[in-house]
Amino acid sequence: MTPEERLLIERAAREIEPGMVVNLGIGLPTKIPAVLPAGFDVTFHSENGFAGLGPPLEGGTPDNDVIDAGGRAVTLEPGAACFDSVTSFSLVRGGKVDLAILGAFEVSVAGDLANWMIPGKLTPGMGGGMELAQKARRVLVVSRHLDKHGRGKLVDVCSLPLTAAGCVSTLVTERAVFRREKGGRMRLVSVAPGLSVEDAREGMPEGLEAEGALEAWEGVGRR
Amino acid sequence: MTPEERLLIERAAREIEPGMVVNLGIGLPTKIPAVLPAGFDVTFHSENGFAGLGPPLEGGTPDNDVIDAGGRAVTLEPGAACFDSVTSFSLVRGGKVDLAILGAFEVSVAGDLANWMIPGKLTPGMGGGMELAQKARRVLVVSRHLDKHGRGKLVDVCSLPLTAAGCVSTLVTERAVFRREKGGRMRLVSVAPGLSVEDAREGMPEGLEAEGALEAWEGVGRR
Amino acid sequence: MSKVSTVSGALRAAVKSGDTILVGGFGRGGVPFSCTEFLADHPDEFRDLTLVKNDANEPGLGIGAMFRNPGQVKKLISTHIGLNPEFIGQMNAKEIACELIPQGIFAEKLRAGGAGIPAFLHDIGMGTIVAEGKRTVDFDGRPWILESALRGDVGLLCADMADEKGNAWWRGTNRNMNVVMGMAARTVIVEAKQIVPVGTLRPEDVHLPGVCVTAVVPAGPRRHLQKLAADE
Amino acid sequence: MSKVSTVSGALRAAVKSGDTILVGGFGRGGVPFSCTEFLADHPDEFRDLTLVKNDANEPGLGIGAMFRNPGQVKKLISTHIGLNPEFIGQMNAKEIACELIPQGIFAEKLRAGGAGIPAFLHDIGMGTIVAEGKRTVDFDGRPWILESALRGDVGLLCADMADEKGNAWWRGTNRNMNVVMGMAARTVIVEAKQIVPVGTLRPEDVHLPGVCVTAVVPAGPRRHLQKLAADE
Repeated sequence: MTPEERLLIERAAREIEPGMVVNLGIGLPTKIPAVLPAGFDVTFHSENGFAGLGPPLEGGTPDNDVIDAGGRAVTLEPGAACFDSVTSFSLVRGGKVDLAILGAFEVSVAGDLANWMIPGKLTPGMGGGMELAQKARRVLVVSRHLDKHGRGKLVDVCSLPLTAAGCVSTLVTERAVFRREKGGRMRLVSVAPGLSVEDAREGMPEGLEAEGALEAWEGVGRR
Repeated sequence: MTPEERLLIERAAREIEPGMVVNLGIGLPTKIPAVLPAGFDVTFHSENGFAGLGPPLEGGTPDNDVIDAGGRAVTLEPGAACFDSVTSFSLVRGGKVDLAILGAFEVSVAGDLANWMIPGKLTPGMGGGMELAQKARRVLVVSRHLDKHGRGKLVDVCSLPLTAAGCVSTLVTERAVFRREKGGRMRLVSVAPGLSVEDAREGMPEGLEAEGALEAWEGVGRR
Repeated sequence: MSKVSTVSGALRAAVKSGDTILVGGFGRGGVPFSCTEFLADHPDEFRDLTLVKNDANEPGLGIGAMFRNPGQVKKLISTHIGLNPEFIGQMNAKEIACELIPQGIFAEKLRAGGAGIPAFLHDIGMGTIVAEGKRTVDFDGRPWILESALRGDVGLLCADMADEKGNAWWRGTNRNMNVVMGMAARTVIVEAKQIVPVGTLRPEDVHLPGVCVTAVVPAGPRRHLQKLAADE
Repeated sequence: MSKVSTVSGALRAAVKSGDTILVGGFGRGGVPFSCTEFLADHPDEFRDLTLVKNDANEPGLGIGAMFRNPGQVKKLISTHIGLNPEFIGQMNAKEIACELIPQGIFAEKLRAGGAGIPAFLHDIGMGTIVAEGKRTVDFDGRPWILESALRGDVGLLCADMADEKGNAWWRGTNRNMNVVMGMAARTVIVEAKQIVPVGTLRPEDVHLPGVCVTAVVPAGPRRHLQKLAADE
């Protein structure tokens, strides 16, 4: 994990409240469990068929009968439950997932999410991403602030096919946290330590100014 | 069991082909398993949540955690499976029940079945009867030939609210077997030993004449 | 972190007058008798309830005890009431409303409710009085009944075993409507015959995942059932 | 009475060219590799198949080996094909058709197929290109997608354990799409890592009841997986 990744992962982890049921998208989000304090009360749901992710594999032989939605061998915690795909998505659509933490190609200021295809370039299929984006009670996107072309993750209007409209409530990058109320626009709410508001707005659309005072940046490590 | 009941139960049991999945309605149909030859290859489905009825309780303490749809304590055979109500009716609607053996108030010559309510007198609710009547691959009705008023079980048109239209393929009484092809009319196909065609037609509507020769009456005992 | 609570504590926290309550069980199997007894014992606290249950139990037993309290139950949604002549009398006298639904569709409506499916098509009861007045939708060349989902404010289940996280397991035929009701209610109380430590149930054996469950309470001595057995 | 058979015997009895085949598995878990290997090894016997599988496997692995036989697979219905660039190339070259469906709706369509539900309403993908051209039905004051059920001629599952009656059990996350496919296919072949005598599985632990299963076949050595592991 790079220092920037660690910063954003720890800040994203701070959004998890005790007792929550959380689904993690593939990529960056899967790094979150490792930074949570030991014994933190959270249940991770994996759409391929379990609730109750255990601690990371420490050496030893991976058990390929227990994988996450990205296909990685993982462990189950005591009190975990396994289920089939139908039940798994019944839980998602039924409102049992409190928080989905996903990656994104683009997030619009209105909370639209595009994270499943780039026409003509990348057509991997949507997997379970649409259900999670649309039906988790809250959607948090974690992403590097700028892409390799220097463009910010937030856009006025998504140019790529949407995963779901108006679903993202929070975007956490290594520089800033943006948040919106249901039906509202994204606003800057917190800036990483040592950075300025200008750093936080780099590459992002206009009109993201904070409505009140900025919140202190609290990583999970300080809890 | 009266001799008449035994006669009709044994004749009804003859309709079960090896390998079938069979659901038994409450009342008379539940007496069928006891007359089948030992080791006969059949799986009894019970809509409250199992497939694989075991042998009758022989004394001993009944296990009230294993009941049939009529609420009686029963046993499970080796290789039985328990499931919830949703799965149970998925099996029924999904075509996994080959034969439902049900009781009836009235069966029409067109195969309509009325067995769930008598307006103003009996309103117990339909339970799972409608699904079974409509979705079992074949429906067999077992019933005494005449009711206590001397009326036959077959009628031209049901006077009671239907459970399902055109669903009954076979009616077995202690006097006769009536059968219809899909979309056709009930016809007399077999008469109990020692009885005449007139005995078999007593109390029944006109026009049930056999189309060919009558079949020999084969009870399960002779197999 | 443990979801273990008491019957009184969990019910008082969850149930409000006017609520729709999903009650597990089929006949006497899998019925949360301790919960229904507590509700029946406190008719002034819990009123105007709509109950959703496979059957009406027997007179004085399970929800049968609740029907005896005037004003406690305003409606029953069920599939079979034949073993409770007392309730049939109350229904015929229009003291308590009753909606009867074919059992598989009853289960499927709850399943849709729990699975976030607002409605589905089927043909059960088509051509019978059960389908009268129901909205139909043409699909694949023929009409089908458009059936709406059913959800509850509170689900009361009875499991044979549950752990402190709410993972639940049923023996034999006790599972019946319990699992689907555990998915279809906003708040779910599992009355468990046995409460076991986390880790006791194999993850593969869990019938209802704990993430659906709000509270686990111990099954009590089942007073009404004992009385009925003594009377028999 | 026993449903135990051989991979070749069961597949030759069940699969015809032109069939729709439901194939269990998610990634490498719960994939009936012995069955897919047999089909891939006999491309002239089994042609023009429509495959329904959560994902496209990896190149040369599972159904990935079948895609390499020209004319064996005419269409894939799936949720994710990202790990099989070879298949993506074939899809883009229009050699094999591909229909992508959100994973939960994919599972739900199969579930409806197995449960005798012809169609259901939902709103997944509403407002995205996924919903374009789909029939909608107004219900409860807003439009919903009317989604049709999905069934198969043959279901190929991989269970960790199955008994001679076909009752099947899955370890960990191997269950995935297997159970629902076992309900939604007319003929169901369970490839079992372990075949056990009747009575070994507790009735409460059965994940797929044997009444859904046509044949149980032993899982073989998984040649393609071993080759891939050796290459890695």
